[in-house]
Amino acid sequence: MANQIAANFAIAGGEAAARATAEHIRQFWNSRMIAAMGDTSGLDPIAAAAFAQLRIDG
Amino acid sequence: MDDSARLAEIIAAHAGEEGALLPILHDVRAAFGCIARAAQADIAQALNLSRAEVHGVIGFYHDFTETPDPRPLVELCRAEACQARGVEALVAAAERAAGARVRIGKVWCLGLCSVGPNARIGDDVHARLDEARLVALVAGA
Amino acid sequence: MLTEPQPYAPQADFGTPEAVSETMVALTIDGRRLTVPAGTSVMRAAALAGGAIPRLCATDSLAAFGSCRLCLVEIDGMKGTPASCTTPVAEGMAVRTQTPRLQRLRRGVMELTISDHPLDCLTCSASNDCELQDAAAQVGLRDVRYGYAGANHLDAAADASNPYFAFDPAKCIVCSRCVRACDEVQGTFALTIAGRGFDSQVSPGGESFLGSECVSCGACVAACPTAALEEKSIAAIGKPERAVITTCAYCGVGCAFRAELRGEQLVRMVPWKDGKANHGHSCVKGRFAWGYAHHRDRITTPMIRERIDQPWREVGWDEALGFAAARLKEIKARHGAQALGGITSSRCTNEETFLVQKLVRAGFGSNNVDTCARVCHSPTGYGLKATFGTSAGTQDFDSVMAADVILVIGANPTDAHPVFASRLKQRLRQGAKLIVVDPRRIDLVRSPHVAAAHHLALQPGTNVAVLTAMAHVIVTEGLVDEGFIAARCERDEYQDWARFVCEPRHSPEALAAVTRVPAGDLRAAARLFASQRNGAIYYGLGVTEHSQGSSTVMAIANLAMATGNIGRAGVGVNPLRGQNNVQGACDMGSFPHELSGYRHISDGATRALFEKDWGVALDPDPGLRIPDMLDAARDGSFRALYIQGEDILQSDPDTHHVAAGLAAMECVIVHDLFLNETASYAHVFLPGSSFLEKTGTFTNAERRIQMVRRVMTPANGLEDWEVTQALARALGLDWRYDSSAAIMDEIARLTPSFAGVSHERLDAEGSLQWPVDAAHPDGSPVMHVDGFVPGPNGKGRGKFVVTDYIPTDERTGLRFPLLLTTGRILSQYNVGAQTRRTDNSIWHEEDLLEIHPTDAESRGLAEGDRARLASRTGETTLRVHVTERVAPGVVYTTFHHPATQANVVTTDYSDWATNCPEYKVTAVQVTPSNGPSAWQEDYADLTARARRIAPAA
Amino acid sequence: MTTVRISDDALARACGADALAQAFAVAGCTVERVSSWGMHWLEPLVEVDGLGFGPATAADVPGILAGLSDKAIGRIGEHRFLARQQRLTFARAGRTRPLSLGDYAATHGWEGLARARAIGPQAIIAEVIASGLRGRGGAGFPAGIKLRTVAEAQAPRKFVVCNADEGDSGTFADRMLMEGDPFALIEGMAIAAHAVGAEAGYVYVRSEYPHAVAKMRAACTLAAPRIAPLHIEVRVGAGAYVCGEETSLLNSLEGKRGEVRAKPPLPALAGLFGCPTVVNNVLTLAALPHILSEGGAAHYAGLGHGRSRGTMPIQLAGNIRHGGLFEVPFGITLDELVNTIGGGTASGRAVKAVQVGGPLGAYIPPSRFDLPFDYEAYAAADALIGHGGVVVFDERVDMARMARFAMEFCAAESCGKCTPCRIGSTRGVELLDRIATGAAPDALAALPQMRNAPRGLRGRADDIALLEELCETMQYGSLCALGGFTPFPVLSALRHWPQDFG
Repeated sequence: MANQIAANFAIAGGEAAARATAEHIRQFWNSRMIAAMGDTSGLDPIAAAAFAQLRIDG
Repeated sequence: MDDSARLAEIIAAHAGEEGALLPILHDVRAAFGCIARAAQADIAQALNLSRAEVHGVIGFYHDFTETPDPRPLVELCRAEACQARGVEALVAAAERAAGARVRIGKVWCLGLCSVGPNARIGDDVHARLDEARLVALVAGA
Repeated sequence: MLTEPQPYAPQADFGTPEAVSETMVALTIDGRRLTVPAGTSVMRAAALAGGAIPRLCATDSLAAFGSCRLCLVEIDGMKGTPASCTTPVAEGMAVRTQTPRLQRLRRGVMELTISDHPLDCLTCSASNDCELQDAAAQVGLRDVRYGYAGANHLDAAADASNPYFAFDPAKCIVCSRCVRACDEVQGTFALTIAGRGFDSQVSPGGESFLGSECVSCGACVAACPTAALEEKSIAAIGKPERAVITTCAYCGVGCAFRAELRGEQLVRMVPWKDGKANHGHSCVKGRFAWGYAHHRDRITTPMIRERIDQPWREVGWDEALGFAAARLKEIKARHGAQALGGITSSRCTNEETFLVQKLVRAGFGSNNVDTCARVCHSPTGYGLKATFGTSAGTQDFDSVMAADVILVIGANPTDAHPVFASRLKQRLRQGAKLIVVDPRRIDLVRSPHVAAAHHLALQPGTNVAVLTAMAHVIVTEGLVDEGFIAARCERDEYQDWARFVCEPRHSPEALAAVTRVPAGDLRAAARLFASQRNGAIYYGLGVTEHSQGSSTVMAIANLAMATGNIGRAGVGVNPLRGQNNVQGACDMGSFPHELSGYRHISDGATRALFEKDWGVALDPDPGLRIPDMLDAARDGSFRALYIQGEDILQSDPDTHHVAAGLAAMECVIVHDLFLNETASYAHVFLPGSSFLEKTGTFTNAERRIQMVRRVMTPANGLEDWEVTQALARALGLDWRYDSSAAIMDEIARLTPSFAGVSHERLDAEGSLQWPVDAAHPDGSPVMHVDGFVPGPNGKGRGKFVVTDYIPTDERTGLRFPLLLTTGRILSQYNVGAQTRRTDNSIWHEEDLLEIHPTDAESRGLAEGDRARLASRTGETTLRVHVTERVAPGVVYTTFHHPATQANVVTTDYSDWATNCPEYKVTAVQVTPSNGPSAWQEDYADLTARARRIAPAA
Repeated sequence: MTTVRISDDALARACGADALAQAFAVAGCTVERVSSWGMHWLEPLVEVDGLGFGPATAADVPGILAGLSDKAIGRIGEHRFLARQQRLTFARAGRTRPLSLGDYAATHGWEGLARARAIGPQAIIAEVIASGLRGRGGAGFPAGIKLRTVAEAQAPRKFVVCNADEGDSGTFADRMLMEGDPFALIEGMAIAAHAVGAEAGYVYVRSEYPHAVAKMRAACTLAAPRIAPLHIEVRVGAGAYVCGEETSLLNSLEGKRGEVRAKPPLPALAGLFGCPTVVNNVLTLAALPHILSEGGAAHYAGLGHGRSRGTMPIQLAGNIRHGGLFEVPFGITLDELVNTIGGGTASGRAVKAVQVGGPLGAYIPPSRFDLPFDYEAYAAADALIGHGGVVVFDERVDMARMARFAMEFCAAESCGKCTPCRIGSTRGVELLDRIATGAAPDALAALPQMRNAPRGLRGRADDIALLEELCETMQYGSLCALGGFTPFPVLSALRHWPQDFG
């Protein structure tokens, strides 16, 4: 799912795509689902960056 | 050529004509003697009409039928001008001569109103009929 | 609009349609001066002045025809006695409607009509409700001087083949109202006059009504002035004695109906001419398929059971609610609020939906509320909010009559939204152009008197690519409405978007390999759409139910903005909502992340408003969506679910996944009319009430809020909102709504776009289109007239969004070489719970698999053969219908019958933004089969066991 | 080698012209097939060097070639029947080969069109209005006004439709013109099309006229380059008299049931396929080339009587000695037409009645033979000119039967749309039968449940009164002239020959 979201924002390019993906997840995901993501290294790089950002933002 | 191919050819011949239903029905009747229900569905489909519309049009015009009648047809004019010239007196004899073999049709006016009684067989028209000539015409139909 | 049940009387009929003109014309009728719009008929003018010129062939839903010749009048300076229906008013005209000559002529005409009509009025089913009878009385007919031995049609055979209405030609007066209604109103052209002259007779094309092209919309029946075409229920029951105006509970068109009753017995549903969504038209479902409300399968007693392998036990309301509340409390105590959730229904009223989400948020304490509306139209909400700033379609239905080119994408209105489709077809017959984007050759592509200018038969799943290619043509060929964009849209975002669509990889030629749409056709369609004055876009689930559903909605919005087609009549972006209250369910805060009026749950100010009103603290964290709830159930963190009016087992994708999730829960409460498929996994069954048994509101696809009125007493004793309130009270919440009107007052108080809405106002005004607020006190038929809704950026400008085409992960391959897409058929509705329990089944007894002749042939399948339909997810069997409506490589089926369970086959792929399931694309294989699949047999067993009800002790 | 001219008009052929032509060919003559002079009692008429012989059969060939035949009528052009006429529309009758473009051009063909093109639409319309030409189909509406209405209508497409559905018994002028001078009609249509800005035209010919259909189709093909950009298509009816009514005809052309449309809208504004349409009869359109010729309009307007200007091709038919086509300025009396020109009845018996204007026209007794041929004069006498057909009946005719026939014809040809025509015509037949045979007891009316029905029989006087009321209902209540005018023959028969009604 996170990869799919990331793919749809990928066109915006790197940083912007990760920001948009993070924002989207923040808006629509339950925080426990975000927390449950655990290891994000297997994800698409944009999705992984988005999760990194979500963790920083808390 | 089978019937459906012939029908398709007739329909195709009128492609692009506006209001092509009557021309198609005329051609179908000429080819098959009638406009059968199966043909109606194909015509409706081709012209983007409903089957009901095609059915309604066929029922409106005396020239069109859904079932064929293979008997030869002698159409006798029964309108006023021919009545004035005595056509009604010939009808019984014509029907006797026709029997079950020939169909005696009724038509209102063939446009030969000064020389009646008149009759039509296909595209041939016959004027100044008396009983003998009409009976002969029926016998030869 | 009527609040209280009214004594039965026919709706006022002015004889000819309303004329719209700014020019007013003054005339005198029988010496009375009046002023009416130019183009008004003399008949209508007389009716407006309170007079009643006798008539039979005229009715104000149809163009004047002038055949019955009863409405003759005398006009100064005009020869003879013109028919008042076909004569338009003129300035200074002096009309006389009642003179000795007119009296004689009218009586003469009526005498002729009656000379070929049965005389057994008193035993006629239309007695005292018959326009012919009325007209005969008006003209003073006392005797038929021709006698009774003449030629007539009194022996003509009746046709009772249609399950709902009968045709008795002996009672037909050949006024052609039925034929014209079928042509002008419905647009099916299934009726004709057969023969001519005295032999003229109404005929469904020389076939039986059932075997004909008739779609049973009932327009002919409504139009008939006698008992020639009449509901069978009238013959069986008698003339109604009271009537209640209400709103249909089928599709998102939201037709207004008049329910006509004797006592508590519903006699018939008649479309209400003042209904602004339907203007007096109807379809086979709303008009006739209401029998399910009385079906023997209806459960009217609450039932409970400890475990789902036990038979049900019938109990009283208190025991059932107590049982449910105890379980919910216990689970909440043990696992926390996040273990509880609820599902609202797009079939229920706004008030009921609002209460269910309130129960979840305020009572359960979580935001785990979702709705069936998400599985169909959540991408609409997301996409239109992102681009236009608000989550709804932009137009009213009437707008289509001003459209010059209409793009229908992923929608099949003639089957799924038939009453709107009839209007659309009216506009097409007036000359508007049509572009259809659909993998199937739907009826709109070509049906009598309608033909699409372009049918782009795309590969399922490639909507975004097609729309991007259209945008490519429009931008690269300079067909963009620069003025509109400059005035109304964000410049930077437009430029980003324009650059993106201009890339050569988005040209029709480049994308043809993916879309399978010939580039030339696509270019022509794009040019056509951009070249007309008013371009309108209508779409349905074929847009949303994809993994790119939200992207497609945004691509549609981009296209509309780029061509300047927003903010006036005849244009816009118009989702055709599947169910009656999809729009309302979304508006009411049914999604886990937002409160009513599309306000995010994380927004503190909004939350505070609700917290103050409800007296509880709300969780700021978005809740779980249905698939997330099901996943969480399997991992043990989610345990209780209250489901109102929805059958997720049948309607949600990947049935196995749904079943496993439900089976893992400890408390499933199903609140429904029937023991539906989901109820097989339930512990509590709360009987529901049908739309005929409750009062509230529905909001249709054009944002129109309309009253649903209680027509009869609920069979179970309670309206659904009362059941939800009772459950809340059992849980200890102090809810005290005394009517659904009070719930609407709360909604209005808490929801800005509903600020001006109340039941009282709806009763007075008929309907309101939201937003109804200070800026739009009378509602909003067309949105974004002056500017877009101010978004978070506050500027109210349209936002172009770059929509990259990301193909679905669902791919065809060697094992599953075909693409399955799904949809709906006219006579059935969704999972069929309602329509299957009516005579509508006569048209569609089972779901069929449409397959192209070449695909069928290569598999050795012939028409009617049983086939196995298998995907990576599951398999089922069904019979095939071989047809060129589908392209090679594509198969299609409906999902109306549980025995087929098409969703056993669909995958759990979904829209990237909203999780809306990808029902429309599944890779499948089709092979010959002898009988039901193993799953179908198991499932039949399971449901038989799960539906056992213990005999009363 | 002798050249003989024999008509190939359908009437001549029905009377044996083909066999006669064959006989002349066998005798070594060159046979030219020309149009008919319209002297029908002489058909087949043979012309050899301007001398006429008729009615001729194969047996007469040697005599005619020897100049000794008792069928000789002298110089055709000087025949009494022709000498009294003023032929404008039928100026070429008998004189040209119908499909010869050369003959047409040599007889002033295309001159009207050329001038029309030169003077332009506005001037064309002005000249047609000035000519006083009125629609020859029966209604008599001013042709120029109709052209102007269509010309002024704003629409992307317009049409010219020729109503050639000549269904009235006793009329054949349209057929003769289409078979004898088809280019004249085409030229007339081209003038009308130029005046209004139409690029497509239709000729709707009844299916009872196969020869006219064939000639018109051939002529349209031949004339296509002459009339471009106008394209004319010939469409064939299918056995429906009512399609002679213009709105019914338009429905038929559109491929629909030939039901009558309510007016308004007028076809001039919303006609064929909803577009502005000129619908005119054959004779109206064929009159245009003469009117558009230099000085033609004034010449035309200078002829006639009252508001009926120009000439009328009158058709003498039925029981008449000298039947045929007789074109004269309006104003001629029936007495002159029937007795002087027509020579009385063919049977030699006394004339009892003539029906003018086809099946919907009134029966006129000899006592009213002073009536001048004029739209208004006929209307004032509860009669109509219609399409100019005059059908003569001798003393043997039973006028009650003719009244019944009028109703029967209406019943057979009613489109079925409006109630008075659809049911009224059938009731009319039944009522006239009841009048003829006397009322029989009505079993149903006698039932005790039928309290409002009169006890006992309805008398003849009651039935006559009911017939008159039915006629009023049909006349004022019907949607079109079929039901509306059927009362003319019925009531005229009742009024003038009451004794025939028992």
